[in-house]
Amino acid sequence: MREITYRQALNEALAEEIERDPNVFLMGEEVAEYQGAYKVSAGLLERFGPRRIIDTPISENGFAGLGIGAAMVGLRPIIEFMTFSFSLVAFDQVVNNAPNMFMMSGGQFNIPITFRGPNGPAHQLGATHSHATENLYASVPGLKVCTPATPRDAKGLLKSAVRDDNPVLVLEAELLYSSKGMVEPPDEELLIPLGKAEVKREGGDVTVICYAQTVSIALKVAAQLEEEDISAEIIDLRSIKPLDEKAIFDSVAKTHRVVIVEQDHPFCGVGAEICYRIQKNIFDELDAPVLRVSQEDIPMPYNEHLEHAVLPNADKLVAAVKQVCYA
Amino acid sequence: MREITYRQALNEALAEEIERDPNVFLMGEEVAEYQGAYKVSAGLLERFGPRRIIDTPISENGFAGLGIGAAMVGLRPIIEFMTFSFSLVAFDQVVNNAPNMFMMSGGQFNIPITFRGPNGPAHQLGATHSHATENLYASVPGLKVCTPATPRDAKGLLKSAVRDDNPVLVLEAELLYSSKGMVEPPDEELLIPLGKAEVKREGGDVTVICYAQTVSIALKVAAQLEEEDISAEIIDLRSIKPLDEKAIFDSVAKTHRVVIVEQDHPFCGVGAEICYRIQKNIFDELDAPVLRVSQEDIPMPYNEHLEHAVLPNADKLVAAVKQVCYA
Amino acid sequence: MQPVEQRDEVEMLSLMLLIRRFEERASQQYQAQKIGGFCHLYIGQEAVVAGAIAAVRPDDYVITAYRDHGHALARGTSVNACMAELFGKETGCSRGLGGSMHFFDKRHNMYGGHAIVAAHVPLGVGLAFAIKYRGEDRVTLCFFGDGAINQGSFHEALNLAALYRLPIIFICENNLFAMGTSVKRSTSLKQIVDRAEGYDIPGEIVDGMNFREVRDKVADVAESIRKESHPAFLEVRTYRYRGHSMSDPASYRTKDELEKYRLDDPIIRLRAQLTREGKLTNEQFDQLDKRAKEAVLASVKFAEESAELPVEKLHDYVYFNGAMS
Amino acid sequence: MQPVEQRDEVEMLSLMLLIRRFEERASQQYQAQKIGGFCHLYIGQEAVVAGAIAAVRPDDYVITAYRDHGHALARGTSVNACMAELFGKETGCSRGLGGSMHFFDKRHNMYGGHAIVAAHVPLGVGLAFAIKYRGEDRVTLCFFGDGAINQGSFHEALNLAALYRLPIIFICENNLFAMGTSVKRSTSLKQIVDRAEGYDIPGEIVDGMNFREVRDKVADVAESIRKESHPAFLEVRTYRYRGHSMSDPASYRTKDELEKYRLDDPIIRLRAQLTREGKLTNEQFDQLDKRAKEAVLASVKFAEESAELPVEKLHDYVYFNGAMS
Ligand SMILES: Cc1ncc(C[n+]2csc(CCOP(=O)(O)OP(=O)(O)O)c2C)c(N)n1
Ligand SMILES: Cc1ncc(C[n+]2csc(CCOP(=O)(O)OP(=O)(O)O)c2C)c(N)n1
Ligand SMILES: [Mg+2]
Ligand SMILES: [Mg+2]
Repeated sequence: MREITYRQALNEALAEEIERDPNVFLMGEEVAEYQGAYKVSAGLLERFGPRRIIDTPISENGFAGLGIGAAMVGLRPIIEFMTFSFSLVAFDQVVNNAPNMFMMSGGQFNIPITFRGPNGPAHQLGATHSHATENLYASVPGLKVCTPATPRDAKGLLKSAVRDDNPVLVLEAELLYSSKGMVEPPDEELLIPLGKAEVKREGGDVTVICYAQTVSIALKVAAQLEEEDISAEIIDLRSIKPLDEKAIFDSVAKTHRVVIVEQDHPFCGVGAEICYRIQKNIFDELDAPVLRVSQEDIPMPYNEHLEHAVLPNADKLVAAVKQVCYA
Repeated sequence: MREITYRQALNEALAEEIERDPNVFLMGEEVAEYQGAYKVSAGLLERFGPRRIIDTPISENGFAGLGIGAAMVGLRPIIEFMTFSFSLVAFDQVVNNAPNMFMMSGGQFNIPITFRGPNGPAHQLGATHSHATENLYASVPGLKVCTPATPRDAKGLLKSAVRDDNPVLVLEAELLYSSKGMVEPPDEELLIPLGKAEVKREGGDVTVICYAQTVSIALKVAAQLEEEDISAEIIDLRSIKPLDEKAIFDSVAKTHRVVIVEQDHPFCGVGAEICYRIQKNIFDELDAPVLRVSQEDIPMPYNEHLEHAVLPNADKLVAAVKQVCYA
Repeated sequence: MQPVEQRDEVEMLSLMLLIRRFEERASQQYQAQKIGGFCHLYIGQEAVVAGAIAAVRPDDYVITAYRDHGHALARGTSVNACMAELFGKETGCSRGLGGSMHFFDKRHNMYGGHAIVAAHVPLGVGLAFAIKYRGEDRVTLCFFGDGAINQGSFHEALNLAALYRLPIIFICENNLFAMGTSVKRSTSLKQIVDRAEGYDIPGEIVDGMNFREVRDKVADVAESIRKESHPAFLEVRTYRYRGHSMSDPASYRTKDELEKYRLDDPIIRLRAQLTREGKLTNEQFDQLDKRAKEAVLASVKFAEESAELPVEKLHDYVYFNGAMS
Repeated sequence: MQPVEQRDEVEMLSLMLLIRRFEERASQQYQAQKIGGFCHLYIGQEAVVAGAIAAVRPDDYVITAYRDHGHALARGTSVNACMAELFGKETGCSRGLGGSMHFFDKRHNMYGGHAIVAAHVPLGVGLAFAIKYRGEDRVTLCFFGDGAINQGSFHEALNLAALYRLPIIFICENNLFAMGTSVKRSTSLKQIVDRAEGYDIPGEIVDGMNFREVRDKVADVAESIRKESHPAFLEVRTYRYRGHSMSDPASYRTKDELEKYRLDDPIIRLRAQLTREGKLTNEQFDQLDKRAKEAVLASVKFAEESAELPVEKLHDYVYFNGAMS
């Protein structure tokens, strides 16, 4: 194991998969000559050349569709959205063509494509540039959605996504790109299965479910709660869809209390689905209502303090945990 | 009161609002000369002329944006999507420009626009043409979403939507256009407030929450359950956002059992949000887990029987109700 | 000049007859409610797909919109598989899961059948991208209607195809109407082909009622593309005799206009050409037509007798490699 | 011919100086972390917006993309309101809720400041639609970058504007790059202006480093539009001296290229023209520059001392007419 950044981890995953499989290529805005808007694809053009690392015009709908068409004949495109806020102009391609093709064609055409890029609010980018899209895409049948929180998961999930024979969205996070973590050495094949959550911290009093940018909040809060004798079990979903129900239910059966901390909007957010499944399947295990901490149901303001007030944060999580624990 | 169709009711609402306010106009594909793909705008071109009733090319993103721009300077566009499945190519305009403008401009530009058209599965249209978009749009801050189930609600909600100073989506249903119901005479102003649900049927054993196409299923099932001595209270949400929490909580406080029957996909669907709010706010009132009947998490197949299997239906609802009642 | 592989013209005439009879029968079966959903007939436009397919090879890629029955039949999908698809049966070309608007046939390089206007044009560009990526000797035929050219995806796709110089022929089947909207009411241009200039893509106008002209033009372009990869645009002028879909009375056009085009019928025209040249007798033509009608009739029986995909199997069509947890 | 209302050129020169000094100061304040998010500077392009605004009236509509500081200042938004917006203060032109990419000023007919590439072009068409709908004597100026022309929304918007003959001038600020992508790598055309032909919209190329040429061309087109409503397209050739945004070192271009354009600096050029014509002395120029610098410096003080919108008030900005249940 060595310590690398989330950005480096993604870069390694890309390089390894492009190296391994001649059908894999990377396409998107500024991914080649510019080395990626966030430098995730740094060095790849030099190493693999313009046939495999392809710059596009600002045409998300067009190159997302191009990738899906190429996938129909067996290529395995990795399509980078500079951010998933810009995937909204390609929404029809991602939610209609990619996930429906296999059904509509009677099983003749599966679409082995990966859509990846930073998702969710970064820092003061304003309403149009801060979209957290996980709940939107997870609601679409035929798509898979993962949300790595660590360099190790970023590498392992992206590699699994590229090898998956279905459309997979890898929702990264701009604010995590420079974060560091331990990752297996390059010579060790690292594949993190889609649909498997990870218990980041064992605890007995409350289950805190998190993913992506909210994992660090949860871990921070857990440490803080420890001092107040509240033992929180932290579950990093890693994948939103498929959802690892077993990991969630096992933990809740132990703690009987749940808080979900998510980065999307509250209305029909990821936490709502998880809450539904928990109460449906293990209703009697719940000693308190499931609570959620998410963004407020407000378009993102630019001002830093107002943005902070809209985002999920440690204070809100602490309050929610105490509420379920002392309920 | 007289009996008219859902289609006629919408047509009256359009005519009355266009007549009332010179800033209101109707724009969309085939709305003028063709009288509407589903004839909802029949007669309007003849009556109001091409300045107010405007045909467009097949450019949803373009004319949705045109409407938003026109709304910035005080016009009140009614934009028809031939179906909301086609709104997905205009997704960015609807979820980015319309609802964010008021916030981004510091309150200078509200967007008084109405997006309307049939939503949800019709009959054997296949995966790309059967989208139920209510959960997608309801998750976006700044939008309002209503889903009329009756001619009266169709007229009253559409008129309220046109008069609302914010972007409102009126999600109609192709399969309801020819359904009939009693509606106030044209000379009586009919406005149904956004965000107010309606108790369609009183009952004491279980609350069945429904909207749009699922209301008729719920009422049919309620009658059937009556014979088995299960008294179901039927609540038609009418609006998804704002959501009428009070109507829901009042009913659940009485019945202590809930089934939500929705037409969207299960993952992060409307029912998930409602379930979350119920258990969060009146956890102790629940004698059984909240259950949902929705589409299966499967792209819509063309075959009639398979489509039926994917859709919510009476049998599934009956089973769910019995499960919560005998839980 | 001559097409790469000139297919026998009589054979192509019988294909056009097969498409015509198939559509007539589909219309009748739709009215008998054996067919559900939307159903868009190709009657009147047969020479477009017949001519284009006659000019290319079986391993070239074909993709089109929802008015796709003719394209599948031209590609070689069996009439049985096509009719069974309309009936929603497991023996259909999309196992009854796609329906009229979503005909797919991998074996015959038919990549659909796509129902969101113009959303398949980027897919076609992707097919062409794969050809160039792999250095294959193929061409992609991407068909779409006149109504598709005002969609953003059309625009982005054409620019990408031109920028990457991909081997694709954009074939705009200009039948003058998008539902009830005539081209002049949808498009700010005197002629559609001019839009290709905005991407520096060579464009030509083709008489879509003339099988030979379509075939030869497509053959020319295909040959040039095989020599050195590039996109091309053909505005093929044609006409649909029926309404937009089964539910459209097409009252937005005059009987005279329709009659004018009927007189120019592509089947009559090719038949006349062949007869004049002594390549086809009336008896032979009647034989071809009889065979087409019989094949279509048989396909109805086949479709009726075929089974539907069992509900339990539906989950296998959500994700490749079995259902998900 | 002469513009409708020729604004005093010295006044416009001082506007260009104000924009230049504002951007330089914004850059410095950004590095000092007084400004957050993305920040795109307009330095080098001043003559484009100055020329265009000089040619139109205060009640004409203006809309642009995210590189919008210059457009707001040219429109008449106070330098204080602009700087305060960057600082996220309630006194900002968007109350600190929009930030650098979302400058709005209703009173001065500045309709944003839009950050999704090309997504504001349909909005501009909507503004023009409203003008025609109401029969007003106005024109819409819709600015966008060279990178925007390959987005579907650009395509749909231009076709709609041409189809409905709306009073709008599409002003493509061609600064040769979209982030690190040069026009020739993004667009399958020799020159951008040719794309307008694909919509039958008249187009012209304008030297964006020459204030007078921009002003006169925009004035001509605006006059023609006021006579009889129609869309027009101007490819205005310009150059941005800085990186795409504050985080971009712009290593994709050579120092020489940059220097070449700096020699053609729009401010130096207009100054020289005015001096040559005896309309401006060096002392006067220095005065203008001094005033610009002072105004910008004062705006920083103003922004620093301004308050932020209180959190409790945020809910008032979600829905007009108060928050929702
Ligand atoms: C994005 C989108 N908008 C609207 C529709 C509805 N629609 C289906 S076909 C059609 C007309 C298309 O006309 P054209 O492209 O000329 O093809 P043709 O029907 O003439 O073959 C429309 C508006 C759709 N399927 N997709
Ligand atoms: C739909 C969309 N895709 C990508 C981006 C990211 N992005 C912001 S600006 C930009 C380049 C635009 O260049 P251009 O249009 O030439 O304007 P300029 O920056 O040169 O003023 C890109 C790719 C975006 N904001 N929106
Ligand atoms: Mg057509
Ligand atoms: Mg540029």
